[in-house]
Amino acid sequence: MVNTKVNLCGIEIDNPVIPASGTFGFGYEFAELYDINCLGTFSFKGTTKDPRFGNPTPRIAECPEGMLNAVGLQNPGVEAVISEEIPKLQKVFHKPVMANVSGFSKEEYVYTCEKIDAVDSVGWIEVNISCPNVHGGGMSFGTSAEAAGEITKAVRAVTKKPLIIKLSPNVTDIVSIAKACEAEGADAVSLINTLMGMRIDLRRKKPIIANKTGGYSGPAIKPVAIRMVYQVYDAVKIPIVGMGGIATAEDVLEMMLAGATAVEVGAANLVNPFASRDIIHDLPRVMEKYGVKNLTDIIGAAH
Amino acid sequence: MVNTKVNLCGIEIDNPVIPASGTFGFGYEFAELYDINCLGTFSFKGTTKDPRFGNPTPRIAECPEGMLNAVGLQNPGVEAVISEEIPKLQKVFHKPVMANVSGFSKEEYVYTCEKIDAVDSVGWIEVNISCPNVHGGGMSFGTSAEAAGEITKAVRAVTKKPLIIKLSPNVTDIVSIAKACEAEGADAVSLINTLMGMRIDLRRKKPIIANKTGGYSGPAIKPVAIRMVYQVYDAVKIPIVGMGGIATAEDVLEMMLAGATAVEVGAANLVNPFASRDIIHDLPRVMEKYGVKNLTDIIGAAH
Amino acid sequence: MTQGIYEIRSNVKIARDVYEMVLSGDTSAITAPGQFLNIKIEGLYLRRPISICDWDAETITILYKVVGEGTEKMADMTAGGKLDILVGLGNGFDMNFAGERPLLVGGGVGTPPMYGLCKRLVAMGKKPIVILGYASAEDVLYEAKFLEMGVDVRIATVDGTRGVKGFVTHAMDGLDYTYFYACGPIPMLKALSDASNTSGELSFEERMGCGFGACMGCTCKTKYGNKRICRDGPVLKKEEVIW
Amino acid sequence: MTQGIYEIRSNVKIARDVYEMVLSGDTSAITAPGQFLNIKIEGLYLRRPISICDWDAETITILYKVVGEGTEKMADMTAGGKLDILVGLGNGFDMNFAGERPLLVGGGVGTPPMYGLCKRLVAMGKKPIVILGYASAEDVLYEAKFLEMGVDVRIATVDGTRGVKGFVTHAMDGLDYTYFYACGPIPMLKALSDASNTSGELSFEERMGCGFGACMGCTCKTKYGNKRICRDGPVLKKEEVIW
Repeated sequence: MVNTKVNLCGIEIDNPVIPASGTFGFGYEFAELYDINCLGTFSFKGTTKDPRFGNPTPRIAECPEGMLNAVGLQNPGVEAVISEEIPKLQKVFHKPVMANVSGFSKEEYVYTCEKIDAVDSVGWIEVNISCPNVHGGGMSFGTSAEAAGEITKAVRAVTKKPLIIKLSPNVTDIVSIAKACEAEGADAVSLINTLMGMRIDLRRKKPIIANKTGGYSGPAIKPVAIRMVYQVYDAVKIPIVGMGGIATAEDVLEMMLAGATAVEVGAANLVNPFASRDIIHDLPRVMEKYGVKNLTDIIGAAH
Repeated sequence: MVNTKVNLCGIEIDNPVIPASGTFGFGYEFAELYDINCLGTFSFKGTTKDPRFGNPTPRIAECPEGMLNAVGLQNPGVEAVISEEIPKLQKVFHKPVMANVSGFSKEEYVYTCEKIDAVDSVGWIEVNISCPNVHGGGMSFGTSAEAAGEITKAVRAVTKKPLIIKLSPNVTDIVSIAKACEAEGADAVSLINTLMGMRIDLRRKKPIIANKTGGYSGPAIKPVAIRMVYQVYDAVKIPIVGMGGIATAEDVLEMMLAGATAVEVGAANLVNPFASRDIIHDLPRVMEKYGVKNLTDIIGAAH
Repeated sequence: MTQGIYEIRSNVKIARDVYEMVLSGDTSAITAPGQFLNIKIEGLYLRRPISICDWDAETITILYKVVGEGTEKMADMTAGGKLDILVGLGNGFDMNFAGERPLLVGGGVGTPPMYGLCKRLVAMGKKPIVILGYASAEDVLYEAKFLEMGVDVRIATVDGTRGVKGFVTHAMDGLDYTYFYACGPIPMLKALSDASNTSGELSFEERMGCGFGACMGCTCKTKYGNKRICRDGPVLKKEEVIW
Repeated sequence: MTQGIYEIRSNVKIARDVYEMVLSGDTSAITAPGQFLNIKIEGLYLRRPISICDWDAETITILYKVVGEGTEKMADMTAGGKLDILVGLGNGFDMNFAGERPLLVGGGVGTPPMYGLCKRLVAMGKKPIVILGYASAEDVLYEAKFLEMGVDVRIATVDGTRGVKGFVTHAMDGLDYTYFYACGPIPMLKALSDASNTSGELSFEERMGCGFGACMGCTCKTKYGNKRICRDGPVLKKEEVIW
């Protein structure tokens, strides 16, 4: 018997598999397909102070082993998330959930986190300072250590829940940003958000995506994600939630060996709606294949 | 009849297809396979002041739609390149060639460029300030606009040949770096070098590559390359040599629509030794398919 | 929605750049004409959404036009091949509103869902009028199959090589109908919506990430709020569309 | 070197995790035993280098062990399948130095190149002695096929379940030979090199990018300078190896 349990910021989860924000809605679409209580937890759709339509369409483009998206934080706003979405979520998911929060100013982040902090079923708050798809938005906070630290400090002040800061890979030095978040009281960092990319339509001779650029996700970004998790693990003491191209149980092991305590599964949920469940089912077999008894033992073991 | 000619820094080339440095040696291995005079030109193996063995092996790892390499600038040093490699190259290639230069200090870059400047068959000097595989090496020059400008200024002073600065994608703001190179006299910029990545061997539970990290190339990085070329095109007036995952004639068109005047083909040469020739042969068909008469007309046309 | 492995029974070219593929497997998730499939194609990352033309207890028929990498790969597929497909996606058309003489309008590869819809309306005892619009005669799809059902079929071609010269709206003049259903390019849908004197339903296309409502990749604004084309659509009511 | 499309004639398991694949196609680029192929496998980016076991005018035989993604996919391939392969890579063994009684040593999946070499040495009238080393009896490769050639074959297994218990060097004691050829794990090659009292040639492995000398991915240092395992090797002389 293998043990897939891990402890993420003081909360033990049955396994380290966490569908990533923006690929799992508020869970109930997937609950029609399988019992989502098999998940470690999941990170719900990025929530902002005000309702947002997001970007114009097309928002999606095909890439080699991946996709671009430029949804742009479409969500009904934090009030509706709390009054409508979370109650629906709680009917189908009975574990602590991870709330994902975005914003366009420090005040907005603080406002939204404060509201979310009052929700009992939220186990962790994941603060996205790295969305590449909103102009003048969250991304700018994620590309400097100072701004990242400032947001962390501000939201830290309004919540006692475990606080996870989600980092952008579109930077020269992700390590310094992770360290700034740690210094200002983050309980964990999650990485990587999408790589900024573009595809051009040869027929129309214009970018495929209306927003021009989009965030690149899928297996194609996994080597970059593994590298960044490995580098950040060397520099911080707080846990890392690793993501970027995770699609198999083998990928979970690779990401944890690099230094992740838990992993998020993103784009894979979109091409195979059962992906997260399938990974969880396959984990024990793959752990046995590679001689891993306790998943906790391999966190950062490649260092 | 379509016209594939483009003008790269004052030199007209028959087509915009240029095998990238490090994937084509000094050309003569490929000349055994096909007449390499079909190429626009090619960028020869990165050359440094002193001979270098490079990194320990393993230097290579499989990735989704791509590969990692950490060769680490293995080369016989500029003296041997000029006295041995270039004469061999000239027997099989009769067009101006692109010399690729690396270094570990400003003085080394200047030394090597000065030597190369004296070689008649060299049409362009491509200065690599972005190799991710040498510790404390070229990469640090490529990650700040100041350092990039400084290197550009120094090598500009020792050569009248067209000077192309090769940029790293592992940065927060590639646009500012490109602008610094332009301001200090670069005739062109080439981008992108490889993305820094890592793969971990689940059996050994260690990074596959001895150097731990390696440079990620192949189709997987194309969306990032297209995005960066598009961004840089908006900000500079000098031509851009676009690269990153180019493997087909369609890719050439996509990169040129984004803003490239010519393109480099890298990893594709390694998995299909005939890749560059095949792309050139296929270009007229693809140009006709998408209604392109003169390749020059589509440079930056997606803007 | 179900996910399953489907076997290709046949895959033949039936018009310029258009193929008909018959798949066998579980069809129980299909609840209405106008729904679509999302097909995983080896070598491509995202699934490709294709509208359902017709189905029975064990087969699904789709018609698709070769317009890019995904459909090029599909055109090369042969009988016996297997495909991983999500089936029964989207809302589909609501036949309860049809009335006695519903008008069905298909433009180009908007034709296929009209076929499955027509078949079911005829089975319900309705008398559909079908208008199909194409660029040219060589693009016409399934005309004989519509005629077999004994319905009134009118063709419009932009170049006049078949039927009425012009757009589908040129074939509508003076028609008396109770409701309309349409699928085709946006300009056609808008022109039709403007020209119609009844209520109706229109099927829209958009680039999709997942096809089942998770990613918000295909959201559009409607008078009744944001809708995901893949899940809340692809069929919208005339009255809610914001053009 | 040539690039070509090869058809799989057969692909069968012949020992624990080891398969024999016979390919048909142009073999004219193969100039010496000890050369290798570089095989493109659908779904993987880099080609997979596999040593040539044997060849004739129209077929190539390879033996490969399932150790990862590439060889797992190869094990699933069936007769009739087609593969894009670079053929005739590397230097191979130099048979001119063999002498009358060359010693051939293969460890595990280092066995295959020894077979093609042995066959050609026998054809030249030499009297090879063959030592093959494995972990266990169930790993032994091609023993009967070596014996068919009428050569002296000795087996060593680490667990003693076949032949001499121990490593190949334990089966060498007192042997009289004129030269040696070896392929296998590095510790075996080193032990053999140390134990040998003649000159010889050793075939090395390394992770490769291209397989034909372009990328410098597999360079090693030798006493005669840097060598690319894929092009200047995979066979190195005992005297040049830096351990």
